[in-house]
Amino acid sequence: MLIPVLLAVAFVIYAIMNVAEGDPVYSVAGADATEEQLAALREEMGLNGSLIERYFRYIGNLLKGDLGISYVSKQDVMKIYLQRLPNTLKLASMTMIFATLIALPLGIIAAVNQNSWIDTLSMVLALIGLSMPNFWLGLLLIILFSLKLGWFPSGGNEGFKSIILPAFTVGAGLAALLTRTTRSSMLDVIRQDYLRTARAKGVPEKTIIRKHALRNALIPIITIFGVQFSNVLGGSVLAETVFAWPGVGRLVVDAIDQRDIPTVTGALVMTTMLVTVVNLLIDIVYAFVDPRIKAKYTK
Amino acid sequence: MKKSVVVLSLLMALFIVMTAYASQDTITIGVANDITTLDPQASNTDANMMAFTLTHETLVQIDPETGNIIPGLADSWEISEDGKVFTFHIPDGVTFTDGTPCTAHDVEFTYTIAKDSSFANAKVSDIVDIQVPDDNTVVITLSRANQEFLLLMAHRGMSIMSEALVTADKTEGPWVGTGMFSVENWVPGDYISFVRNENYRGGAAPTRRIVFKLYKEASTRLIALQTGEIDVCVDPASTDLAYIRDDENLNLIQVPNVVMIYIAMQNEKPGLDNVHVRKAIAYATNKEDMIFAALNDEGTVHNNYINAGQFGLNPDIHVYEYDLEKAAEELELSGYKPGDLNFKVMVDKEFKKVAALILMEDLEEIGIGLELEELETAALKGRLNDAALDYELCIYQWTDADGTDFTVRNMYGSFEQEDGTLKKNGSNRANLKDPVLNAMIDEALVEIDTEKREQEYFEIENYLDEIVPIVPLWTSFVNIGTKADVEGAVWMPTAKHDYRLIQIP
Amino acid sequence: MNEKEINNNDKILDVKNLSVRFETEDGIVRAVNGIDLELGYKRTLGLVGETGAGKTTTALALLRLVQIPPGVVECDKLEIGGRDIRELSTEHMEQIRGKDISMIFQDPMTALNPVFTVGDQIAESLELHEHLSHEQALERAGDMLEMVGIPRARGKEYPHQFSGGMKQRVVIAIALACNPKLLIADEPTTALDVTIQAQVLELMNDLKTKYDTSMIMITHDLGIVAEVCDEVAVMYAGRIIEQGTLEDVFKETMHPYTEGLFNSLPNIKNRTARLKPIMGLMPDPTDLPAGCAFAPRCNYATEECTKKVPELKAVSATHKCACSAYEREGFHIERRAKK
Amino acid sequence: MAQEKELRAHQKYKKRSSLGMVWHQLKKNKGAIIGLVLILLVIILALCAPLIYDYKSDIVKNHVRERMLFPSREHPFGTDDLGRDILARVIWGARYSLAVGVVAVMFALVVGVSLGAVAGYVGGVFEDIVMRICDIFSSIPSVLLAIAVVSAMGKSTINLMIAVGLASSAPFTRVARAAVLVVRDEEYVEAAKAIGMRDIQIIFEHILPNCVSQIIVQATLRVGSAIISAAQLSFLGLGVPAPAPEWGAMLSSGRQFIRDYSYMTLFPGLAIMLCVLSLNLLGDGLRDALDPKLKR
Repeated sequence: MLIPVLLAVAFVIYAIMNVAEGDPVYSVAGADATEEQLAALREEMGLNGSLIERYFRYIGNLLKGDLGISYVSKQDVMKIYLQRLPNTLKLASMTMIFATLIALPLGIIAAVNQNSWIDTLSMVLALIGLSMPNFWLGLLLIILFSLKLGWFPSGGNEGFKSIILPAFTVGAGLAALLTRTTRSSMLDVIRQDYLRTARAKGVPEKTIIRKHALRNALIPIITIFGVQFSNVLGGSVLAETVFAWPGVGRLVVDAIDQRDIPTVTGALVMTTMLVTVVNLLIDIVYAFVDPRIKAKYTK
Repeated sequence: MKKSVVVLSLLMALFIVMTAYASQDTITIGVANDITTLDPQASNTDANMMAFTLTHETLVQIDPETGNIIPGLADSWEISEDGKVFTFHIPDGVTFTDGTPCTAHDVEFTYTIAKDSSFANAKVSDIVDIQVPDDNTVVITLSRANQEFLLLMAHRGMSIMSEALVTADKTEGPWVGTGMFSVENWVPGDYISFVRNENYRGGAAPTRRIVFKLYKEASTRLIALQTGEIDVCVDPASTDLAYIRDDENLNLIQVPNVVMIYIAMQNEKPGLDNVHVRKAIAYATNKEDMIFAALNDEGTVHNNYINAGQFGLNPDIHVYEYDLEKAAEELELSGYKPGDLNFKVMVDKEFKKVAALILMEDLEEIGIGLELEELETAALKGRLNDAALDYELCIYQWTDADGTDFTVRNMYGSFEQEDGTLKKNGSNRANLKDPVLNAMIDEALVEIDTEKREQEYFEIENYLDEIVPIVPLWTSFVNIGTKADVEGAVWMPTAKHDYRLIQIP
Repeated sequence: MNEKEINNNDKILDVKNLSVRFETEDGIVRAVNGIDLELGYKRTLGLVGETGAGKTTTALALLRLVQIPPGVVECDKLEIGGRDIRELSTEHMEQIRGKDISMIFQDPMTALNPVFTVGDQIAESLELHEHLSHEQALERAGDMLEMVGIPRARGKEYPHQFSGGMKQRVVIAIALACNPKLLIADEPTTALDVTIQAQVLELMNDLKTKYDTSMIMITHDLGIVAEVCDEVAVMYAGRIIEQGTLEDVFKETMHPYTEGLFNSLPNIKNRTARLKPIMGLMPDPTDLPAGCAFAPRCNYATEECTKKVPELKAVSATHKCACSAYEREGFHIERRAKK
Repeated sequence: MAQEKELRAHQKYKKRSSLGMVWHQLKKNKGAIIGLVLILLVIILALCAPLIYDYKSDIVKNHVRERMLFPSREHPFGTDDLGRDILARVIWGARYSLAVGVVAVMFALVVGVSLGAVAGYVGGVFEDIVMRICDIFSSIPSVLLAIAVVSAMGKSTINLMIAVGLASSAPFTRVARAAVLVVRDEEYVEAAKAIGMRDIQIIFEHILPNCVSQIIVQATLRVGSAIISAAQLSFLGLGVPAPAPEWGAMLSSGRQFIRDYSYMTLFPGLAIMLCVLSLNLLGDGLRDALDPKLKR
């Protein structure tokens, strides 16, 4: 199932990137290029043949793990991508950890104290988080924490400190969404009969929330993680630009700027694959949390 | 000539010995533009040029102080009396950074493949023959006497590469030169690091490792300098310069920039083929406001058609002062009515956009419509280079300063094709095809008498000013912020800085 | 806190004037309106009434499990095993729940936590109240499973792997794991097939006898009451309207509502007799009528009935009834007349 | 997959509510009312902008010598790098941001709903293909997808709308399909078939009205995220062309001055946030009102 989806993704992206107006050869060649040089360059860039022909050649190479050569740096796109991937994964996982650390407790507290001031406050915060353009938040964070207070660096990826602001920038929206999901999911679970059963057993309230309720509430929360992973990657595009974080997102933005079609296509295809794989992993995590799903898999 | 080399290298050696072991190990330079390639013949961006300065050498180089040609890889050379034959002598013991020797054969190889490079071919187009009588000598014959051939050979695009390495690996072979540094690690879009060549003839560089780190955002880049993440911040935002001036730990370096920003007009587009329309646009261009808004007033109006500081720059050139009435008059002369003409202007960077918005408003006043087309840098370059020449106006720049001939020839010149028609030279964004001008350029190139030659360039500029193929806008400053104790770097008016001797003692 | 009060009382349960209301944005829901309950050791009380009569809320109030807010619980006396639990701390209350008093909930389908094995869920109360290690507790949980007729190996399985009846057995095992003195069973068989109902009831009866447990059986099914209970309390709109021994209520039925309940049962002896369901609906608990809540549906109701709430009056030593109609000379309900 | 389950669950509990009921429910929700009032205010401002400010002389005209003036009585939000009044531009910007958001979502809605409805109705291979495409579109981060589309088609307001719309059509497809699946085999649909109604008619007259409420909620919430997406693209320089006063573009040109002239980024940013916030509040309120089961 993974392969056909990827092929289709590759096609969609390949088609989009190749309808761009203008012959890409001109943006790569020097100003004094002769016809022969242009022809040679076209050949080298794999621009000869019809779109369909080129697509099948591309797919053929893709299946061998070859994403082509960057128009600009003449480097292997796979190599470039793999150079950037760890940074993006670092940022994405920090973002998720960050969002979880904020959102889970907040959402749970809000749900347990439904309609209290803390509930209202966290819901208002979550709404604001959802409504704030993340790049703007990033800029505000730089002004406050980097310029005024000097606590964190404003960019680059040296050390743990430099990941905090970008992770928060991307994570704010996710945290907001997670807080809301956690809260509503907890509220759902809190009403379930089995919690009453647990209470009637004399299980202390804390244990009920931590053990009985949370584990059930986690199921929809995990779904959100899966759905949001691709958004986290999307959000990191902006944060990577604002914070000069050398990840995949900025790679794509820069490559688009440079009309580097193989890099754009390759990075998007690989990113889609990554999202698909992560969603698969999330399905597996599901099985750990929810025995009903596990049963389905083992059968 | 030889004496000065000895003195210079002695001084350099002394300098190095004194400081090599006491200085900061790594110097990080925050750059605005990404290195896109490490192949000297595959690009002409400033960012790449700075890398080639570290990794490669050219046969000769330009003394930044005097503008004279000084030895590079070749320690001496002779020019034949007719000015067509150049003989370069390459000393013994020159090695590439991987340790293999560099001989005259590598020079021949480099110049030969340059003919196939769409970036370097214009510089070697006059070469008709290259001979290598022995490993230390290369003899180059030109089709015509070229007063600026040595200047062209000093261009970083003519960096000498290793025949063996390039033949073995077309991609990474060109990365290796005979320079003071070699590439250590390159993560495109993030950073590139260079380590010094410990065996460089005449001694190793004072700093072991130089890193170019990319910060696309000017404000982020400056913040990085202020927080100490980087040692040098290239091209801080013009609005932020006060931060550097006011910080005693930092040093602001301002070098008048030779880069010319201009409005390119495709002279063959309907409307723009009318000289009065072009003059109307020139009169409607408010350069002062543009500099004020786009550069925070950190720039100088430029009215000449060649770069500031170049030989033959006409100090008395006629100026199209900003005057909307005159602009309207010119438009009337052209026969077009207000409202008849609508153009598109292409820009890529934010400051050019600001300039275009100001132009837009003034043109609207006199009845010429202007629409802004924002493109990515590469897309814009693609549109300009595309054989279709499908553009009208564009705010663009001319960065090369490799001689006046190179500038006028590339920016305004054309050449005769086999069928007898003229074709514009690569960087002739105005698409100007003027045989009279071509003849003037050719004449000036071969003129040996300096004074006469200067006069000829004055006339070329006056001629251009009559036909207004482009509207020159401004030159600005090359701004660099450094930590106060950074020294040794050579800051270039071309913005292609030389970091070989940079250090923090 | 009242250590000496413990066990100097022969009642497992003693409740006086229990009221529960829910204050919601749509108005105040008066779910339970001042009821008294008493239950002796080893006895079984049937709490009977239609859906919405306040039976479950009453049960939850006994365990102090009514959610506050929106719930408001008021009560003059609430003693379990002679101990007043009204003012006990939360922790203390948690120790009592599951150990002294436990509850079986209506719907076994939702009463079990889907993400834990049934063994774990039974073991949990043992770990809590008997301070057993997890292994020991699991061992005991296995015993409990066997007792309710489930092979102990199935303790490792998850609730979704069990059928409804089996789940209810698990729920019973959970409730009985720590030998509670009082077991509240809230319609334990409603959600089950008729054949399974019988099995489950039998099981409960057996276990109750075996462990000397007192029980409150909440149901709307008079058949079950007849089978299991010693005493009966009939609830209507948050009030007990008739209370007595099984004999009292079944044989000497007093209240028109109780009569209505009997009439709506199919008559096995006379299959041709038509069912006579009680017409109308229970009153809206947010807007209870001023007088007898049953009056609008009552065939015997007079003007008088709508004016004041009838008191629960003793008819005999064990039998009580709340109906103003008996203030009229010679009043009797039809059911009694037939005899 | 789990999302689908959730949607079907929605479907089951969905209650057809009359407009009055919805309003009644909505009225009780303080947040929703605040959101409604705010968004109405933004819409009114957007509509009235030409009455307050003239596009030519107030919005795009440069006053270079008055550039970067801090907020004052004369310019309550200050002026930008070309001396244009930021307050005027923020107010005019509402027109662009709202237009881009609404049109993009309309585009997504039309494409998504019709595809989803037909897919659910027809089933089989077609359904598989459509849903697969949906999966693909949700696997590519929407920002990246939109960037790719805009950069391929060129920068223009229309292309921006299409790109953002395309990137947000998958959820509509899912909603519509799930809605159709639930009612596809219901009797009244069978009945409609039996009396010979055309499939397309059945879809639009009998099936789609059942999921209108979900689509409205989705659309309201999506307009907010579309506005943010458009602003993101503008921020990356791929949005509405200058000199149009789009909020994202204003942020983008203001960001280089963020250190000393942060008001230049503050106000457009605030405008985006308030606009999206009010849409979210309203969307949440609508969802609660239309779907009482979800009410907390």
